[in-house]
Amino acid sequence: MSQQYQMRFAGSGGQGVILASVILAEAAVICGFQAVQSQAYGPEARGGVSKAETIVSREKIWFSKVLRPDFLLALNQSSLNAYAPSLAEGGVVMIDDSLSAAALPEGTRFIAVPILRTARETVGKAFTANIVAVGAINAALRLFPDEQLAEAVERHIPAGTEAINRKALAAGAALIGAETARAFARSWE
Amino acid sequence: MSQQYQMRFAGSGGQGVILASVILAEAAVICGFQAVQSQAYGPEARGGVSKAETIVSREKIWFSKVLRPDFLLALNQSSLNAYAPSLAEGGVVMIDDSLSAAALPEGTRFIAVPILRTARETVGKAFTANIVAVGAINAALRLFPDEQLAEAVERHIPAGTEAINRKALAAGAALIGAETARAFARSWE
Amino acid sequence: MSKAVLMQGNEAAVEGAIAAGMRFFAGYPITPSTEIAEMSALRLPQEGGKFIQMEDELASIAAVLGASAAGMKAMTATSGPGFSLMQENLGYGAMAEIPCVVVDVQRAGPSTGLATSPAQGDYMQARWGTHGDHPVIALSPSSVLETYTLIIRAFNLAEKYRTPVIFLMDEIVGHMREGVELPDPRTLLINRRKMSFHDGANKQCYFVPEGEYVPAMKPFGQGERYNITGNAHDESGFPTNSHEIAGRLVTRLLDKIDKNVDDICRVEEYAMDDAETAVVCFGGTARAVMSAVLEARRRGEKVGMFRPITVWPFPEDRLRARLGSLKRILMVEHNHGQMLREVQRTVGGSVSVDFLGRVDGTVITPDEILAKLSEKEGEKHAQ
Amino acid sequence: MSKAVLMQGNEAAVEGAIAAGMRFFAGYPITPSTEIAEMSALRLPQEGGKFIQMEDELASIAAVLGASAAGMKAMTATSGPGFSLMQENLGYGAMAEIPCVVVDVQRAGPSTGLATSPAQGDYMQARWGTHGDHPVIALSPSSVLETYTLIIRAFNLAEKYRTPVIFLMDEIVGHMREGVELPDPRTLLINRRKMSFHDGANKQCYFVPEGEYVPAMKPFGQGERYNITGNAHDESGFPTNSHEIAGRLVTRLLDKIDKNVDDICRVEEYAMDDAETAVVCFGGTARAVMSAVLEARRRGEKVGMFRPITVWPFPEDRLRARLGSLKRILMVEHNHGQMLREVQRTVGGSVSVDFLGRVDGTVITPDEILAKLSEKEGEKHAQ
Amino acid sequence: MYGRKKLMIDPAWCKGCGICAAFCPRQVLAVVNEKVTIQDPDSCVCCGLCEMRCPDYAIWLVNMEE
Amino acid sequence: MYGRKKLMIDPAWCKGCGICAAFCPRQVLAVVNEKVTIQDPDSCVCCGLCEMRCPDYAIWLVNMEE
Amino acid sequence: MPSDLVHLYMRIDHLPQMWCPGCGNGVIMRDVAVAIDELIHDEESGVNREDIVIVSGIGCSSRAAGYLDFNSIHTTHGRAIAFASGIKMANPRLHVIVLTGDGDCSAIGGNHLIHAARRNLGLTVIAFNNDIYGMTGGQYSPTTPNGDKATTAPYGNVDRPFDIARLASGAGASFSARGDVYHARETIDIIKQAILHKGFSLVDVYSICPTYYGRKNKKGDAVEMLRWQKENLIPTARYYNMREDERADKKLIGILSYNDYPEYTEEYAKVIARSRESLKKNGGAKT
Amino acid sequence: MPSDLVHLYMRIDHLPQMWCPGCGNGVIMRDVAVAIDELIHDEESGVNREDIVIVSGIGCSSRAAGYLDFNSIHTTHGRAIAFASGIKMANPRLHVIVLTGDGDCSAIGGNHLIHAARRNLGLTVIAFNNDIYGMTGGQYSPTTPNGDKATTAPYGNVDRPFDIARLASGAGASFSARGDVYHARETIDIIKQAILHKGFSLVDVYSICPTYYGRKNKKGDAVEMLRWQKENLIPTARYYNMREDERADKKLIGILSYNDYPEYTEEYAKVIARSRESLKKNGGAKT
Ligand SMILES: Cc1ncc(C[n+]2csc(CCOP(=O)(O)OP(=O)(O)O)c2C)c(N)n1
Ligand SMILES: Cc1ncc(C[n+]2csc(CCOP(=O)(O)OP(=O)(O)O)c2C)c(N)n1
Ligand code: SF4
Ligand code: SF4
Ligand code: SF4
Ligand code: SF4
Ligand code: SF4
Ligand code: SF4
Ligand SMILES: [Mg+2]
Ligand SMILES: [Mg+2]
Repeated sequence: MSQQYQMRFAGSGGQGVILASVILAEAAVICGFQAVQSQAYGPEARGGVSKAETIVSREKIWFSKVLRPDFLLALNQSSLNAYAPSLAEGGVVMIDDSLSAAALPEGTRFIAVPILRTARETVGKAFTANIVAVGAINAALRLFPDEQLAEAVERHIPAGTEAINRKALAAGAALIGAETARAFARSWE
Repeated sequence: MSQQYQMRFAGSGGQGVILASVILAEAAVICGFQAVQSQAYGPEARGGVSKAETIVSREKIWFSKVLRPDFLLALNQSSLNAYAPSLAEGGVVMIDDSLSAAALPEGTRFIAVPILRTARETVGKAFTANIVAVGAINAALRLFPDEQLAEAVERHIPAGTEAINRKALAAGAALIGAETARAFARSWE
Repeated sequence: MSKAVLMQGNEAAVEGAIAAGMRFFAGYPITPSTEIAEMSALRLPQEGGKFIQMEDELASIAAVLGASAAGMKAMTATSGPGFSLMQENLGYGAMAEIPCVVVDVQRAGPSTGLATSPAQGDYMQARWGTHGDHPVIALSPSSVLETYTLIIRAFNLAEKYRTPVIFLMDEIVGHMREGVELPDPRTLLINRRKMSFHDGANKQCYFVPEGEYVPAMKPFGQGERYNITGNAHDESGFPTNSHEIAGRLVTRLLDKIDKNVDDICRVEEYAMDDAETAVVCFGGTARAVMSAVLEARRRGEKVGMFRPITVWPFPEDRLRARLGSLKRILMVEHNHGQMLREVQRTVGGSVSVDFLGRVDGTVITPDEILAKLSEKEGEKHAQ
Repeated sequence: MSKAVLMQGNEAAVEGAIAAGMRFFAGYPITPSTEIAEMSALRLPQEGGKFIQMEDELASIAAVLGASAAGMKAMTATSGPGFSLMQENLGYGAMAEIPCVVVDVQRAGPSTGLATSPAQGDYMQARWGTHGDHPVIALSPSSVLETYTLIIRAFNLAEKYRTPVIFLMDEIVGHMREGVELPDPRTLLINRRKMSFHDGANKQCYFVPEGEYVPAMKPFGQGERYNITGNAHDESGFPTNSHEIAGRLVTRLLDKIDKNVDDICRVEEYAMDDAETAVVCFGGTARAVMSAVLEARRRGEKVGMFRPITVWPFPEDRLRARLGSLKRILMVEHNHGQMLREVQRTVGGSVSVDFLGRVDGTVITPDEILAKLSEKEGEKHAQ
Repeated sequence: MYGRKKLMIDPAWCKGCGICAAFCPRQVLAVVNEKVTIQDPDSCVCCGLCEMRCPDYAIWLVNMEE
Repeated sequence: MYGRKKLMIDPAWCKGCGICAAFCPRQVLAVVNEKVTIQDPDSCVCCGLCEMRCPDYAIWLVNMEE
Repeated sequence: MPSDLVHLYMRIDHLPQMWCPGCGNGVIMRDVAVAIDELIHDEESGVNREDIVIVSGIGCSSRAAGYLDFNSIHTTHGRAIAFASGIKMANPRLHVIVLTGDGDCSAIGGNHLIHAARRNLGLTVIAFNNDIYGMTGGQYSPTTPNGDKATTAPYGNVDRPFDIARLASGAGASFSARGDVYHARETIDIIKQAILHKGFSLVDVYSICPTYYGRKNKKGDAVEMLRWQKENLIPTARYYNMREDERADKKLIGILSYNDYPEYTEEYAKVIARSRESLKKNGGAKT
Repeated sequence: MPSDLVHLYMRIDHLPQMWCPGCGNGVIMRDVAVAIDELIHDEESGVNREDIVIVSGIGCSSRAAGYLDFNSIHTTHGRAIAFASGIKMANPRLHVIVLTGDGDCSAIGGNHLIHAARRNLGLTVIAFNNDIYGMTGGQYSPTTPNGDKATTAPYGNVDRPFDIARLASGAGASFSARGDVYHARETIDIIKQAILHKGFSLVDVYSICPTYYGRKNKKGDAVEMLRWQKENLIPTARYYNMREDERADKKLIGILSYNDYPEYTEEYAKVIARSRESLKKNGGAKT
């Protein structure tokens, strides 16, 4: 199982973390990786914490749930607190910079970026936060080429929202400096 | 099983043979016998042949269906034809005298009496044919004392119809001559 | 004159239920159970009880559960097609722990099949008809008198274990009349659910003390306010998404039956002590089986009858206890081999299991059973 | 770029069904199956097909059977509570021999339970949910790609055997997305029911030639006039009260599955040839099992996986064929022990059978399976 | 017979309900021994009402033209 | 505060839907950072409309008499 | 050697039917056959024998599906309209005629009735309304009058009855009518119009069950029950010539309400067209 | 530290509810609590807290049963009215209030609604009518307007919607009314009258689901949706002062129909009396 890269995405109900998880899985598939994506639903309806998971691998993926994520995206405090402890050794966390990182175990590698604010202010639409996050994640971890990632985004957004989502993706990528990218980039072998 | 007396009652849907069967079973119970009564229903509704069975015994009765009746009452031709062949050796058949006894195996002991006509004409109500039959059966076979039989009838008829049913019972009994009664009477030991 | 009266199985179900305290019946007619509704309509108001004919079976079981929550002992009766329609709410009753009795007078299926003919094809459905893992108690009578006494037990178990109890009759018993002498009502043991919630300081309505399995239940309108739900719920009765709480709940529901099988299971064993062959059967089939067993004994054959009265949970332990002396089991039932599977699973190949079944709506006769008993080698019925 | 696309299990069910020729979907939303209805609403009209959201699940299965009688390949999808409501008409479909596919995406029960959590608690219900003895075929996929290909097989079996086929998914597979490369549609084998009735002179619509089990079926409106009913019926399709005819009919319905198990049953066996321990599982549970089996093999343990793809009829013969070499079986399923009973019945005590199950709505992990595998003695799970 | 039509009866199908007789405008029919009988064929005006209301299709008119 | 009543808020319960603010006859309220806030307490006439329409019972009046 | 009509449209091997002497079902079933026959012979109607599908549920009345020699399906209790919905959707060309009982369509099947009416799906529902559950032996039904007796109402029925025709129009039926056994000719004409109506049509046909409803409620035999219908159920023409006070206890036999909302399968055809349009626009992509 | 009302009548440990921001359910649930509170404080009403039973089905709206601190039962989808029927029959003293969704009471539960209405059983049914299936994520319901979008109507809904209040009166409801979220005070008063009504009462309360119905159909946020209600739903007094043409697109908020048929459990009490009478006459015999 060492060849797998396990990612978890968490936030509140409306933040679209499931879509973020799906897009990264789609990008993986487009690039010829194996990928499995799944999510935990809250109560049958509304509210509460939303959790999604993507596993990427060169080999067939059997068990589809993430137990100890190599990467965690947390968009609200309660999901950060809930999932930080399960992080794998050496795992990476990305959080919105409005959150407190106090819950993270000592020495955890984490990136705090203004995802929500960027969506609201730079992109101009709060609902694009998940795409901003996707852009930031890919820039930081260097998972997939930009073209394939853009294709993955296109496959999963409603017709007519292409422009704004491209903008969000770019804005997300722009949040990550070259330094950070070098530090967190993941190699596939 | 030799101690059991197995009776079958057959006729068309509206002729009330089930009630006849029930009344004789009730009379048996009143007299302290064991009795089991059951019936085959036709299609979920209406029409067709109606069949009921009563088993009387001094001992516990297990299997509740009659396979080879010791006694058969047939009120219409198709039921006579259908059930005559299953009669036990030495069994007795009572038929309405409007029916043809041709279907009966050679040597079958049978009694033909004007049950339907008696109900229509003597009692004045066609629907009392089953009670007429009960009266005739008991007179011929001498199964139960008159008082207990009358009690059994009372337990199963709608309030307000006591008089006409008493009349029917008596009219049925009157159809059986002393000769016949002697010939067919059944002893319980 | 004897004190006995002639009574139909369906009628005995009603009289027994009334003796057990049943005061609410909601139903929808269906052959061969209809007399139970009809007798209830006649008898219940005489006892101050209520009868309502609902628009369908979905509504009937729902009304029964509602009436039980409001404190009445409640019952419905149906046959296969209606029993299928009741399945969703049977699961609700199990999850929400609402006592009630559901009578299924089985008839020949599948679908509308042969509506007036006897069968026992709903045995497995009684256990597995609703979705999800759930507890089940099912009882099956084989005579009119037993219908009367056993349905009282059905109510007692329902109240004691706070769960729907399935009373699995068949057309043979339901439509049969027998002379019965009913027991003196004063001699009857009648249970009532435990009504008080609070064990000392604990105010939770679904609180269950250590070592017990069943919470108390006070009817609506008597001053307790609590919530009932078919969702997974915590001890206060409120829906939960906690897997831990949900797991504990479902486990307790299953345990309350599993850990009490000795209390719940009843078996009639006839001439089993020295039997080499056991004829296993349930419900109305026992009539033919007893005739055959008596005849076989008369012929000197070592045959006995093993009849689960509690048909779910299947009394495995009781059957296993007989395995030492048995050489052969003959399962006789009016279906394609349903209880047979439980027998096979229980005996696990240790004795040969033969099968005599029927799916054509006719009744198996003693002679057929005797013939099967005298077949040379117990040849395993291929499933 | 790869030709693969990311697809959800529920979506694959719709795409597979459409590839199989499904052109009618009637349903009622319920978590976790709802995406199947939603995707059908979107995709069917594009293919010239029809989607209708009915007033409930009773109506949904009825409309599906009606559409099938009128010649369309038809499907519905639901989860536990809705599956319970469909039971009566599932039996009708079996009795009237109307092909269709019913998807049950299982969730945690009983009752509304934990609506969004995975479980496999409807396994037994898929077999026994409706009243009376009846035939059942049920298939269960364990991946997104298999969902696509297996639902095509479900339609093929439905058409070939003229019977409803239950497609028993679970939330794990239904809500999981995987990269899949769908097969070229031209390579797919698609069955269609036999349409012509007449074998020589015989004009009866339910006529079945000697040695066969399935009558032909021409859709309504194509010039044949015949009757369909859920009552016992003769070869002309007319209701009958003849026990002989009814018995022959029900026996044929059961036989058409029983005598064709080899054609119907599919099993995935992984590393079973030299296995001493078989982990038995079905559906989404296989994901954890395969992870565990691979790990166990890496550790040098002789462990294999035995996965019924056809879950009903249970592939007894295939399992029995493995008994020679096996020392132990571990049944892993997301319920209280349902397929376990089939395994126990099949192996009959010849090997020890352990059990790992779950009723709290969480997913069994590979580590738990590995831990169970390394437990000393296979201690029989008390049922 | 009236005009070119003729009244037919199939006693095997007749259940003796009496509807035809009760609503025949000409009192043509009667039920005897639970079966319909034509009492007065000459009065029949071939109105077809008996055929229209017989629940068992046991009485009907046939066209004698062909 | 107006008369003897006082406006109360529980931000923990407020979901920021803005209904109270939109239909307040005196523009007393506003949603800031997804939570209701009292912008202009002095204008409040204690009509109770906000309380009546808040879906989450996060805003209400208390009687200051007792 | 039954009449030509019966010979042509019924499965005569199975006649006479299982129904009791004097049961109204036989008359209504014949009305249906005559209506279809007349439509088939009327070229303008476009009705074709092979396109007729008879759907029924469970009950005495529902046995009609077996006797009528068309495409026929005898379904489960209460579900006839839901089955019919699937048939009509699958093949809108078909004339789908549901023969059902008062219990079948308004007790257990009430939900399907109101929803098909709401959707205005082009079915023709003919309720054989005998105010009782005949098949199971005389329990009260949703149309049994208040106070009447039935085996499950030994002290008199406390339910209030449905007016099925009114229920259907309350739910949105675009054609709602009433017929009966006595006025066979009028009922045949109503059924013809119902079949020709494009949207959902309901005909509530007052039947008679002398065996259970009649006997329990001292309504006399079949003849007496039909006499009651003759006097109390009034065909349209005559009804509208009556004074208010004369109408008081009487009921109208005829069409009660009618409109021409678009039919469901025709609306769905537009969905298909729209979906293909959007498919084209999106360059063949699936969403 | 919520308001007294909330403190008194709700299970505050479980608040705020699971509902989305701006969901209409919270307002309607409060309306119910206020109505009950006012009745409890009105001595003449005879309403007693312990006699209130809240029954719900399954859906977002049906979660209200859990939040309200009375005898409460959250049943299965569509069956709330049938459960409630059993409760009311078992103990007619109870005020049985059914809180249900448009799907719960008019799709899967439509049959129970029309039958309880027909029987005139003394229940109060309050439909939280948001024109959508909220709980399962936005599929169309029987009240979704024709042409609107939903996840299962991606090309626009071809169904025609029910008017639930009209459906109920078509089935015989003796009290049928309409409320909404915006007109909370009026709706509270209507609910009070519904509870006091002896027979069956239905209040169809127009709710809002900004998350699914609103978003799919570009109706704006909760505030905009309430603005629409303010302008288009008109309370009785004002409605009857409007000219016909002004009323055209508007809908009345108030009581739509009303009568005083006898209530079912009261009628059943007479059955009990009659049965005992006949028992006495027959000298204690059972039949
Ligand atoms: C699910 C189910 N419930 C009950 C029955 C029993 N049943 C058969 S027909 C019927 C009622 C028939 O009444 P109706 O529809 O009015 O038809 P009728 O016999 O009066 O023509 C009932 C309750 C059944 N077959 N299936
Ligand atoms: C038998 C059954 N079918 C389907 C469902 C899934 N389900 C839960 S709620 C619901 C619809 C809810 O709609 P509505 O009643 O309008 O309530 P809302 O959520 O809109 O308040 C559905 C279809 C279920 N729980 N049970
Ligand atoms: S055709 Fe007319 S006149 Fe002749 S018998 Fe029939 S009803 Fe009488
Ligand atoms: S109406 Fe028909 S069945 Fe009735 S008596 Fe006349 S011919 Fe016979
Ligand atoms: S009480 Fe009235 S005035 Fe004051 S804030 Fe609320 S709505 Fe505005
Ligand atoms: S109405 Fe309530 S929840 Fe909405 S913003 Fe105002 S206080 Fe907050
Ligand atoms: S029981 Fe009634 S409805 Fe049924 S066949 Fe007889 S008369 Fe007709
Ligand atoms: S989904 Fe709609 S109905 Fe459900 S809580 Fe959210 S807004 Fe309310
Ligand atoms: Mg009827
Ligand atoms: Mg809704």
